[in-house]
Amino acid sequence: MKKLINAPDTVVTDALAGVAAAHPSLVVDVENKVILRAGGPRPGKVGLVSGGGSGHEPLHGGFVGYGMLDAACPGEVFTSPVPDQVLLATRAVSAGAGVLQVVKNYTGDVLNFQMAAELAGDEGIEVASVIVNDDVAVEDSLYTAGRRGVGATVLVEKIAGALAEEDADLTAVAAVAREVNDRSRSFGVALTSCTTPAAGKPTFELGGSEIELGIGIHGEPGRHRGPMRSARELAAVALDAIAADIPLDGELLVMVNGMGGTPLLELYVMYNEVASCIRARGGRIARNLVGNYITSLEMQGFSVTVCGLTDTLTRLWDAPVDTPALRWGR
Amino acid sequence: MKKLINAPDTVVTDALAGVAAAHPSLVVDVENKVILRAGGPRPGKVGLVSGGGSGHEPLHGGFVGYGMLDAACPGEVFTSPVPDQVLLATRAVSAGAGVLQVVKNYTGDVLNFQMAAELAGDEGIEVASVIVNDDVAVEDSLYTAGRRGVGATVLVEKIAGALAEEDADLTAVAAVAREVNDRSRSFGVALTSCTTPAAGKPTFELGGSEIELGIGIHGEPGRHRGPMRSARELAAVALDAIAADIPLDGELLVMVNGMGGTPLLELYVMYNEVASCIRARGGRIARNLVGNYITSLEMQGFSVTVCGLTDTLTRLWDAPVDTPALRWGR
Amino acid sequence: MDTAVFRAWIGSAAAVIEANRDHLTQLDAAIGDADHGINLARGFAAVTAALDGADGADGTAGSRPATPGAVLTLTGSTLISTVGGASGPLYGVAFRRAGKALGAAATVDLPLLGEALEAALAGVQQLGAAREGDKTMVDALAPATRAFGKAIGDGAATADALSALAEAAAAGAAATISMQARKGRASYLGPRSVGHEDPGAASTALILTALRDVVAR
Amino acid sequence: MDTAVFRAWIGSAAAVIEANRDHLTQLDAAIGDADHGINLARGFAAVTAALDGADGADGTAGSRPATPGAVLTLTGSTLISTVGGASGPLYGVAFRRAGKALGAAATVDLPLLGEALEAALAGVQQLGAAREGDKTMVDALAPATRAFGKAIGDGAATADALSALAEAAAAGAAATISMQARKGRASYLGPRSVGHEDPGAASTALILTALRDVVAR
Ligand SMILES: Nc1ncnc2c1ncn2[C@@H]1O[C@H](COP(=O)(O)OP(=O)(O)O)[C@@H](O)[C@H]1O
Ligand SMILES: Nc1ncnc2c1ncn2[C@@H]1O[C@H](COP(=O)(O)OP(=O)(O)O)[C@@H](O)[C@H]1O
Ligand SMILES: [Mg+2]
Ligand SMILES: [Mg+2]
Ligand SMILES: [Mg+2]
Ligand SMILES: [Mg+2]
Repeated sequence: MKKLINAPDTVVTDALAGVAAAHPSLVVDVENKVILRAGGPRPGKVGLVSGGGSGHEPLHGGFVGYGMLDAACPGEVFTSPVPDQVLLATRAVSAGAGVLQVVKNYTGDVLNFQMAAELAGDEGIEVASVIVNDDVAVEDSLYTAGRRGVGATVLVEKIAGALAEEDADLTAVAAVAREVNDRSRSFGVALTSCTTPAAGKPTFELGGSEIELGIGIHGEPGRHRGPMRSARELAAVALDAIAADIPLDGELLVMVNGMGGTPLLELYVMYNEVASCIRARGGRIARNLVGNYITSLEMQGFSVTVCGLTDTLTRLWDAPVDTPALRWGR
Repeated sequence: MKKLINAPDTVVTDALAGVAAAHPSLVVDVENKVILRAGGPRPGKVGLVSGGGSGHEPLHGGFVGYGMLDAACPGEVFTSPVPDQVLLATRAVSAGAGVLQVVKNYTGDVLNFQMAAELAGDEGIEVASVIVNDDVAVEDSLYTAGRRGVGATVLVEKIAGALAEEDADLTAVAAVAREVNDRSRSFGVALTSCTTPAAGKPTFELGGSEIELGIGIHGEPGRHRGPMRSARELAAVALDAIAADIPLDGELLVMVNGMGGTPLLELYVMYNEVASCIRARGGRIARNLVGNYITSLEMQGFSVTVCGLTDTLTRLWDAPVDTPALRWGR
Repeated sequence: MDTAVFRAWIGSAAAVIEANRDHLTQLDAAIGDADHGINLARGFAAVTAALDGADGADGTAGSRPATPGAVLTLTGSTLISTVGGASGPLYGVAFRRAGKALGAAATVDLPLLGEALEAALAGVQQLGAAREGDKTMVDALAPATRAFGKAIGDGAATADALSALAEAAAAGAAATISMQARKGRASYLGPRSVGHEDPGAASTALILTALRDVVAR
Repeated sequence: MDTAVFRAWIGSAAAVIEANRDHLTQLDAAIGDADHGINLARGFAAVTAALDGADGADGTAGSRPATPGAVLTLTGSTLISTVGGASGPLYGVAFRRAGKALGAAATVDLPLLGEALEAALAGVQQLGAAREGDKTMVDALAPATRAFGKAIGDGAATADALSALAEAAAAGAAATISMQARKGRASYLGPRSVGHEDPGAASTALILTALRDVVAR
C-alpha cells in the first residue's frame, strides 16, 4: 500500500488539520472530527448537518459553506461517524429553527445519526432526517437494507442548503431534500478496487479486464461483474438501469462523477456518451456536474446521477453556493 | 488497460465533445481541438492562449473563462498541439491588443508554439510568449532542455489572466506572467505510473513500495527512486528541493496538487504537512489551492508549488475568476 | 459472577477482538467494507481504557464501574461513542441493555444473565430490525441466548450453560456462511453473499466465547 | 532519382514507421513519454494521404506534388500539422528544408541529395539547438549526412552512397545507447538515460534506410 499518509490511524485527523489550514472559511474541531462554517449559524436558519465515513471527499466536508451544509461529521475511513460527533455538530449549528440531518442509507449511518437525533431531541433541538437512497443497483425492499445513498447526496445537500439559506422552515427544507432524493437515481461502475489505509489491501479484487457494475461507494458490489466495455456501452448500461426506475424525459440535472482515481479526461468522455444517450431518449440536460464529488478513495470508475428538475429545484440549484468543492454565484 | 474511453484515437475529441456538452460558457472546435470562451474576445483585451498535451486536465481547457485563459489547445495525450491549432486559437482570441502564449517548457510545446507565433506574426498579430519552467527536480542549464513547466502554469494563467481582464497591455501581461514564473518553484512525487490510452501499458514501472521523487507530469523521472515514506517526510523532501532554489519566507501562495489518481483525503494530509513545514521555516501561506489542477492521467502522487507573493500578485490572485475548474468572486 | 468476572470478560473480549482484528476485517472485506475488525478493535481499546478508569476523551474524570451492570453499561456507551459503523450502535445497545437488565446486582446468577442476554438481543433487533436468517450478528446472538436459556432450564451448571452459549454462538456464526444476507452492507451482494461468514456473527461468537473461557479459568 | 522514387521513399518510410510504431513507442517509454511511434505513425499516415492527393483536413483540394522537392516539402508541412510533440516540428522542418534545397529539379543526383541532407540537418539544429552527442535524432542524421558526403567525394555509386547513408544512420542511432541525453525529454533522466536508444535517432535511421531500400529495389 502506497498512500500519502503518516499512519493509518491518523489519516482522518491529519486530513482534517489540512482542511483547517487550507480553508479559513471553515472551523474544524479536529479532535472531535466536526467541520463547521466559520462565524457560526445565522439565527433563524435551519441547520444542515451531514456526515458519513471518510474516503468520499469532497463529500461532505467540502460542501460546508454558504448555500450548502452547516456542518459535516467525517467518520473513520468508510465507517460512519459516532453519535457524539453528530450531536456536537447538531448543537453547533442549531440556531432556533431546527436541524436537518442528511443521511446516506447505510445501516451504520442511519443508526448513528438516529441515536444523535434522539440525544439532540432530549436537549430540545428539533431534528428532522432525510435518508438518501438513490442507488438503483440495489433492490429496494422492505426486507433488505434498501437502496444505498450515493450521488444524490450532493444534489440533496446543494438544493436543501439553498432553501435553508432563504430561511425556509425545517418542514420545507426537509421536504425539498426528500423531493430531490425521490426524483434522483444513480448507478456506478468500478474499473479498479480501493484500499483503506487501515486494511492495507484492496477491498476486492478485479481482473485485468473485469469491471464491477453497480458498485457502491465503499467498494460494495452491485449487480454483477463483467468484461470491460466502451464508454458508450457503459453509459447505456448505467442509463438503462436508471431508466428502469425513473423517466429520463423532461429537464434533467445530470452528474457524471469520478470515483477518485479517474482522470477528468475520461469523465468528459463519459459525460459525452451520457449526454448523447439521454438526448436520444428524449431528455434534456438543463444542468450538469462533471468531476469528483463523491468518491471511493483511489478507485477508478464513475457514477451517473440523474435528477428530474422542477422550476423550483432549478432555481435552488442555481442559487449561490460557496464551499471548498462547489462554488458559484459568489 | 481499463479506461473510460471508446477508442485510443478518439479519446481527446470525445472528451472535447463532452466539454462542449457540459459547459455552455465554452465554445469548442472539436475537430481542430480548440477551446474558446463563448462570446468571443472583448476588443482591446490581450488574448491568453495556452495548451499542451492532453491528460493533464483540468489544465488547460478547465481554465478557459473570465479572468483566466481565452483559449486552450489540447494536443493528443501527452503530445503537444500542432502549430495549426495554436494559430487557429491565436486568431480567434486576437482582439487588437496582442496575444500571450503560456507555454510549458518542453521541447515539443516550445517548438510548436514558436511556429504558431511566427505564422500569427505573419498575419499581423502581435504575439508574446512566456515559457513556464518551475520544476526544481530538473537542473536548469544552457546545455540541457532546461527545467520543465509544471504547477506554476496554473498560477501564471490565473494571475496573467486577471491582469489581462483589467485591460493591461501585452507587455504588462507578459511581464506579470514571467514574474509569477520566476517566483515559483515546484516538486512532484509519483506513487504509481500512468498509462496513455495509445500505449496501453504503464509509461514506467514502480515497485510495490517504491516511489519516484521529482516526477514530471508525463511520467518523466526526476531525481531518483526511493522507498515509500510518510507524508511528513515527503513534504520535507519537496520543500527542501524548493528551498534550495527560492526563499520560503514572506507571504506565499502554495498549491498542493494531485496527479489525477490521488484521493483528496491524502492531498489534505499532504497540505497539512506542507503547511507545518513552511511555518517551521518562517513562511506564511497567504493563499492556497488543494486539489487536482495539473494531472498525469490516473497517476497517484502529488506536487507542491510555492510562489512568493507581492501585493500585486495577491490582488490579481484574488480577482474574480469563472472557469470550469477555478471559480471565485463571480 | 461478580464485577471482577465481568471486567475480566470484557478485558478478555478486547484481547480476543484485537487478536482477531485482521480476521474480522477480512471477513468484512469479502462481503462488506473491510472495517469490522478495525472498528471493534478501536472500540474495545477505548472500552478497556474506560473500564480502567481512564479519563473520558471529553475530559470527564474517569471512575471504575462498581457493579456488573455498570461494567456492561459503560462498555456499551463507550462502543457507541467510538466504533461507528453498523456494529457500533448495535453492540453498544446490546451491552447497554444487558447492563440495565443486571440492575444494581453485585453478583449475577445464571437466570439474571439469561435475562441480560434476552435484553441485549431485543435491543439489537429493535434497532437493526434483523431477523434470524438475515445473516447478521443476530444469527449468533439469538441461538446462543436460546441455548443458554435451555441449559438453565435443564439445570446445567454455570460452566456448562456458558459452554452451551459459546457453542451455539459459534455454530450460529458458522451457519451464516450458507445464508444470503438481507441486512447490513452484505445484503447488497445478494446471492454473492452466500459462502462467507458474517463478520458481526463471528465477532459475537468471539465475545461470548470469551465469557465462557474467563469463567472456566 | 525522380519524383516517383521520392514518392516511393516516403510511402515506404510511412510503412516502416507504422510497422515500428510500437517499437519506437517503447523506446520512448524507456526515456520519454511513450508516444514517439504513435506520433510519427499518425503523421506519416496523414502524409501518405496528402501525397495521394487527398483533400486537406482544412478542406483545401488536394493535388499530387509533381517534383521531388514538392514531395518533401508537402511531407514536412503535413508532419508539422499532424505530429505535434518535439519530433513534429523537427522532422517537419527537416523535410521542408530538404524540399526547398531540391528546388524545382525533376530529377535529383547525388550531390543535390547531399545538399538537401545538409539543409535538413541545419534546419533541425537551428530549431532544436541539439549538437552531436546530445542523444537526439541529430546523432543519426549528422553522421549519415557526413558519410553520404564522403561516399560522393570518393565517387561511390548511388546504391553504395545510399548504403553508406543508411549504415551511418543506423550506427549513429545505436551509438545513442551509451549517451547521456542533454536535449528533449530524455534529458530529464540525466545519467539514467544511458543504456537506451534514442527514439528519434532510431526513427531517423528507419527513414533513411527506407530510402536506400527503395532505390535498391
Ligand atoms: N440491521 C442489522 N442488524 C443486526 N446486525 C447488523 C445489521 N446490519 C449490520 N449488522 C452487523 O454488523 C456487521 C458489520 O459491522 P461493521 O463492519 O462494523 O459496520 P459497517 O457495515 O457499517 O461497516 C455485520 O457483519 C452484521 O453482523
Ligand atoms: N532539441 C532537439 N533536437 C533534436 N531532436 C530532438 C530534440 N528534442 C527532442 N528531439 C528528438 O525528438 C524525439 C522525441 O520525439 P517525440 O517523442 O515524438 O516527442 P516528445 O518528446 O515531445 O514526446 C527524441 O527521441 C529526440 O530524438
Ligand atoms: Mg464501515
Ligand atoms: Mg510527447
Ligand atoms: Mg464494515
Ligand atoms: Mg515522446
